Amino acid sequence: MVETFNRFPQSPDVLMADIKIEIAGIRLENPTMLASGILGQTGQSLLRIIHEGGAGAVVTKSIGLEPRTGHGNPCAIELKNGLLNAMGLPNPGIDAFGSELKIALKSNAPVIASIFADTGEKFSTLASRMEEHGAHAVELNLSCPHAEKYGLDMGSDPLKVSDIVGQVKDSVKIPVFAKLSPMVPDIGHIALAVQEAGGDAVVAINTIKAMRIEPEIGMPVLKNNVGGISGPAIKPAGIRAVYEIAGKVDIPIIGVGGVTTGLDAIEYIMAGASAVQIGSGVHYRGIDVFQKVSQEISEFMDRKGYASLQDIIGIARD
Amino acid sequence: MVETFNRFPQSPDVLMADIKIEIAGIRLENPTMLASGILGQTGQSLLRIIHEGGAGAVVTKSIGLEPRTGHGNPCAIELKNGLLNAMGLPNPGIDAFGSELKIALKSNAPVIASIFADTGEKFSTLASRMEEHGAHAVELNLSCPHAEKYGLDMGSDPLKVSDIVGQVKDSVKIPVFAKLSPMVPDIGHIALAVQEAGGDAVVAINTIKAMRIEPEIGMPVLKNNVGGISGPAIKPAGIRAVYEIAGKVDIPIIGVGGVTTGLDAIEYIMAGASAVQIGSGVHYRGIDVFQKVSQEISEFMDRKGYASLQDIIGIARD
Amino acid sequence: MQVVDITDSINESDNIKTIKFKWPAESKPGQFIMVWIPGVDEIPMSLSYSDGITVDSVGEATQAIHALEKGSQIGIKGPYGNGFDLSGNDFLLIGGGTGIAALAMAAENLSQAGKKIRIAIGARTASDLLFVERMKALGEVHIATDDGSSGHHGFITQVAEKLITVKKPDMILACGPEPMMASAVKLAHKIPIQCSLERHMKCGFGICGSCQCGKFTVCKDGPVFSGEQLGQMEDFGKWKRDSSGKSVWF
Amino acid sequence: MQVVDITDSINESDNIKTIKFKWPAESKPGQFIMVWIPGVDEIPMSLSYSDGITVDSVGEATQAIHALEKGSQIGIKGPYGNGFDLSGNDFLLIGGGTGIAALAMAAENLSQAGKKIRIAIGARTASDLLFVERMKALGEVHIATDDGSSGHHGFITQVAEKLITVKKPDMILACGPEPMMASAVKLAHKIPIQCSLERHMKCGFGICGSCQCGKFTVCKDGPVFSGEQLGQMEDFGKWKRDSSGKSVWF
Ligand SMILES: Cc1cc2nc3c(=O)[nH]c(=O)nc-3n(C[C@H](O)[C@H](O)[C@H](O)COP(=O)(O)OP(=O)(O)OC[C@H]3O[C@@H](n4cnc5c(N)ncnc54)[C@H](O)[C@@H]3O)c2cc1C
Ligand SMILES: Cc1cc2nc3c(=O)[nH]c(=O)nc-3n(C[C@H](O)[C@H](O)[C@H](O)COP(=O)(O)OP(=O)(O)OC[C@H]3O[C@@H](n4cnc5c(N)ncnc54)[C@H](O)[C@@H]3O)c2cc1C
Ligand SMILES: Cc1cc2nc3c(=O)[nH]c(=O)nc-3n(C[C@H](O)[C@H](O)[C@H](O)COP(=O)(O)O)c2cc1C
Ligand SMILES: Cc1cc2nc3c(=O)[nH]c(=O)nc-3n(C[C@H](O)[C@H](O)[C@H](O)COP(=O)(O)O)c2cc1C
Ligand code: FES
Ligand code: FES
Repeated sequence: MVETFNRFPQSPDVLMADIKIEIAGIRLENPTMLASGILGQTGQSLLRIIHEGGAGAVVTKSIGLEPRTGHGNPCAIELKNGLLNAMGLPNPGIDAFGSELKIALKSNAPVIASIFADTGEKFSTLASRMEEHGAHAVELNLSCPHAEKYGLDMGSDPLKVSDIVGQVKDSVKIPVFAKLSPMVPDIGHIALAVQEAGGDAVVAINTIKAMRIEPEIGMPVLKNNVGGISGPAIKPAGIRAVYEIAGKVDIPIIGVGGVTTGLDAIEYIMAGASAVQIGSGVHYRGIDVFQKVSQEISEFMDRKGYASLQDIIGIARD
Repeated sequence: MVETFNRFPQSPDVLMADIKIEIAGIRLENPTMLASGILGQTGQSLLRIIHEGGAGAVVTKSIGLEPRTGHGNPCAIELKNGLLNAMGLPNPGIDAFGSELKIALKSNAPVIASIFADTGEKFSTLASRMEEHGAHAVELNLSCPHAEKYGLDMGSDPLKVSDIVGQVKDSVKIPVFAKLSPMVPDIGHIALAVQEAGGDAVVAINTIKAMRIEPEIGMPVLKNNVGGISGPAIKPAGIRAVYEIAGKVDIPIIGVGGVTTGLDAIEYIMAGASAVQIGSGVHYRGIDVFQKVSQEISEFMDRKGYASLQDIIGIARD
Repeated sequence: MQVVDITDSINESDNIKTIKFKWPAESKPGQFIMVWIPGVDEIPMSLSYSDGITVDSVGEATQAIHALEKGSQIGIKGPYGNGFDLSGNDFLLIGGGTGIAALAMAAENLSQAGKKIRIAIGARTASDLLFVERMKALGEVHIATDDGSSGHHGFITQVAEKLITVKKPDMILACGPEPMMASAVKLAHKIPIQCSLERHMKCGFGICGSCQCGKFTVCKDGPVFSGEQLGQMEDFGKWKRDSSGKSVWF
Repeated sequence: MQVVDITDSINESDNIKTIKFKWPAESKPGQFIMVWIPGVDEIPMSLSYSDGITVDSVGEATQAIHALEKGSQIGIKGPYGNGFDLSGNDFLLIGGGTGIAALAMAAENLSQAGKKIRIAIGARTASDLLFVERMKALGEVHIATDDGSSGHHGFITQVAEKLITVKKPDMILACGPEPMMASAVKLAHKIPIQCSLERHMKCGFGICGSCQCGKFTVCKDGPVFSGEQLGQMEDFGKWKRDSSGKSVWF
């Protein structure tokens, strides 16, 4: 007979769940982080997400070597089940960004610097600059689906991934995270390349390549035609990605994609994530989505009798 | 100055749009087809989808050489924005399916036989058998995301794709369609392999790999853990896939993924599809979804003054 | 899919248990649910109560349901299916085996509406007879067992035939083994009849085609079909399909 | 995104047109929309009417809007932003250039509510003055032009200063060039003031961060900010960000 129904300890004496978590040596007060590209372009906005939003950590907008205006408007629209964007990696460039990072670092929460480039060498330069600026970790954007030469173009090839991660690891002492795209037949394989090259954590997923055509007009709505979809529509793909990655690597996984509630976060954590990032959720629930999600995680754990996040990480894999 | 706002002829004398379409020599009364795997397992159900549902054509459930029970239950659940399934290619096998096909062929609408296998040789055998049974075309399932060895495992490699399509083309005279997965970094590239191997049409997309974990239970819901998501959640990814494929190939494209309304179909057609397939839409709007969608396509075309489908195929690409 | 807590597990007979759960959903008599027993299986079960199912232990999943205790959790999809059409005034209900589970709520609704009901309950043996007391509170109950240990010795359809001769009902509802229902349809002749069918179910909501019977899906078009619809199904009473879709004779 | 038909295009001056469209959405005075001109661009525009915008032609997108004809189609996202808080009784409205467009509906609402309003309208030259007749129907209108071709010769803030001296309003609403609004905030001193800001907008609904001003997003937290909030923004009146996010001095 089967006896898997009640996996929960249900011990009523645990009163308040511990939702602190450490990832690659970085300590978070709660397992929610701001995802890259959402309001993370200025120091003030990053600070606000921490102080008013309640994020356990923040990831900056992806920063490149040079200033970049990104794709033209329309570059972001609401769809029924998610957001469609083709920002095109607009950013002020690494030189101008130093002062923003300095402002963000006034908080106590970890600040993770997202960077993008088209070669391992440039990634290394950016990472070193971010380390100098004081970032607690770097997140390599290997997964933007709508900026040619960058992102997915490299992130879908395990050799390029391990080359880039390896070079960055050689250049900095701070932890190196790699953010992956689900638009590959086997994401576990790519995650393994990250781990083997010394990467400290895997972040998954970035947006899924998508598009909206307006029938009334007969044209794509996004100026760049093709963009990426985020939000509730991609959560099932994100959960799957984290679950598959967790079957392949031992380094921590950070789950992203469609988290708007504590139960969404729990689903990622049960799939194997140590923490989650929230992007579109800021739109759906306001900038205090981090606080709300943390609260809901605690409530769930208390109700189920879980003492700490460690008790549920990857539980759905057993 | 720009003058792209009114791309529509708006001629009030066109009274009824012509929504007939021919794909690789196969004539459809309307551009809606039943997608593979939805109610397409028996001859009676295929007939009903044509007669009561109003489909322009039907695609059978994917059939293999041997009977297969598929994955255990739960194998299909409803999510907020789509359906999640891991049927696992259950089918009675090519021998038993001949009699079902014979029943389906009693209608006037084209019947397209979907087949799956793990080698080009087996695909060819299946295709020949389907041709003998009287199928009007075969659709190669190169894209199932949750049945090991089959589908995506082959469909993500352009060399394997062109090998399989080439072998099947050598074995049958009926048109050969290839159904692709969006879980690749560049679907246009795979579509090109289909065209170069002589494929007659590309069908896109199959479901996107996805998963649902039930937080209350701490387990994946699907017996197979991982499945594929269909329905509204994947429409933006499907539109994008068709748009990108249309930029690479000249053979007809059949759009699939999240079509539930005439405007969804129009969006696919404007992206470059000559017809659409509907699967989950049967759940959302009933088996007469084909009739409803056809009607809505006609109404849209009449309102906008379009005389024929040819006038809108790929218009969003111009 | 909704996860619910088991509130009660009641022995109906050696092999049959009723399981109750906290489930506030609305349902119609004759509808069913898909029951997920985590880690085991998901199977179709008629609602024998608005918040309960009555389960014959015949294999792994039903055994697992029997092993559920108060506080255990299961997943529920549904309610699914059409349910019975309860228009009419004088009803004959024919339930074979656990088939009476699918009819029980219909009987309660009819009785509450003040309609005349006669209920024919059949089982292999006396101890397997289900819901006899529950039905007696609602109408006239007639019994048959294969071994004669209670009521008529023989088929429940023989009892039903007599009841029809005594007085023609204006609607017959039947649920049980398919051959039993096939004979019920025959003896109903011109009296309107509705039968609740069972077929192998995978999705439960009308997309996979695994439960196909004739041109219909049992899970969505059914599980309740009129005599007329049953007449259109070449497979009714003859064969069903296994989980690969191959036909298997009854 | 909603596609709407243009119903009217009205010349307000050489360089300014009001465009009306069939758009039944509800909005509050001070809110804006993102206007998609297919094939061209998508830009933020204050609602000068519940179904209209008033557009100064300054570049490609605004020129394209001017070229729209009755029956043309545009896409609309929104209404977005917070809009004005219209509590108070004695209002002074200060509009510079097309800034008066953002204030016009507020003036109408206030007038309908029977509140006292004085409206100061400024422009470079007389022919650029916007909505003078529309505003005169609602309250006391005062005018300034940079070239003295109409009203006060000089800045509209000088007119506002005098009006405040004559009688203190209990709420000031301002919209126009940011340096103008910065002086308005200064001269308001302790009188409550709300200013409607403009920043480079990409998404329009608070996710991309392109319109950041201090810790606020102009598109979602604004575009209307209180004097207190403006005081917290180190960039207000000093610099804005270009479309890469780099700071640019006014
Ligand atoms: C609409 C409907 C309502 C039902 N209502 C009841 C009820 O009220 N009480 C009750 O005891 N039983 C009911 N059943 C039958 C019940 O679903 C099966 O007895 C159960 O699935 C057996 O599962 P198992 O794992 O215990 O047995 P297994 O050893 O897996 O199978 C035993 C037999 O059960 C049947 N079965 C197995 N899986 C399925 C499936 N997914 N769908 C349909 N049949 C299956 C097959 O005939 C199989 O041969 C109903 C079936 C249907 C279709
Ligand atoms: C909340 C808000 C409300 C506005 N309301 C009005 C109004 O009612 N009437 C009116 O005429 N103008 C209004 N504007 C300004 C208007 O958006 C710009 O004039 C317009 O975008 C210029 O586009 P263009 O292509 O014609 O000119 P361009 O040549 O592209 O640019 C000219 C200048 O316009 C500004 N601009 C360009 N693109 C944007 C953008 N995406 N977001 C913000 N500013 C941009 C920049 O300052 C730029 O230097 C408003 C702006 C904002 C932010
Ligand atoms: C407007 C927008 C901008 C984004 N920019 C970036 C970026 O610069 N770098 C990056 O790695 N991901 C970027 N993303 C992807 C998000 O970080 C995240 O992976 C994705 O949105 C899925 O999470 P969500 O569903 O919580 O939004 C962006 C997403 C959005 C919606
Ligand atoms: C229950 C189910 C079973 C499916 N079975 C198959 C299959 O056997 N072969 C196949 O090529 N696609 C199969 N698909 C994929 C569909 O044909 C289609 O590509 C996908 O569902 C997207 O379309 P939709 O959003 O209209 O459902 C199946 C989909 C569902 C939901
Ligand atoms: S069980 Fe899937 S269609 Fe009935
Ligand atoms: S324009 Fe994107 S946040 Fe304001």
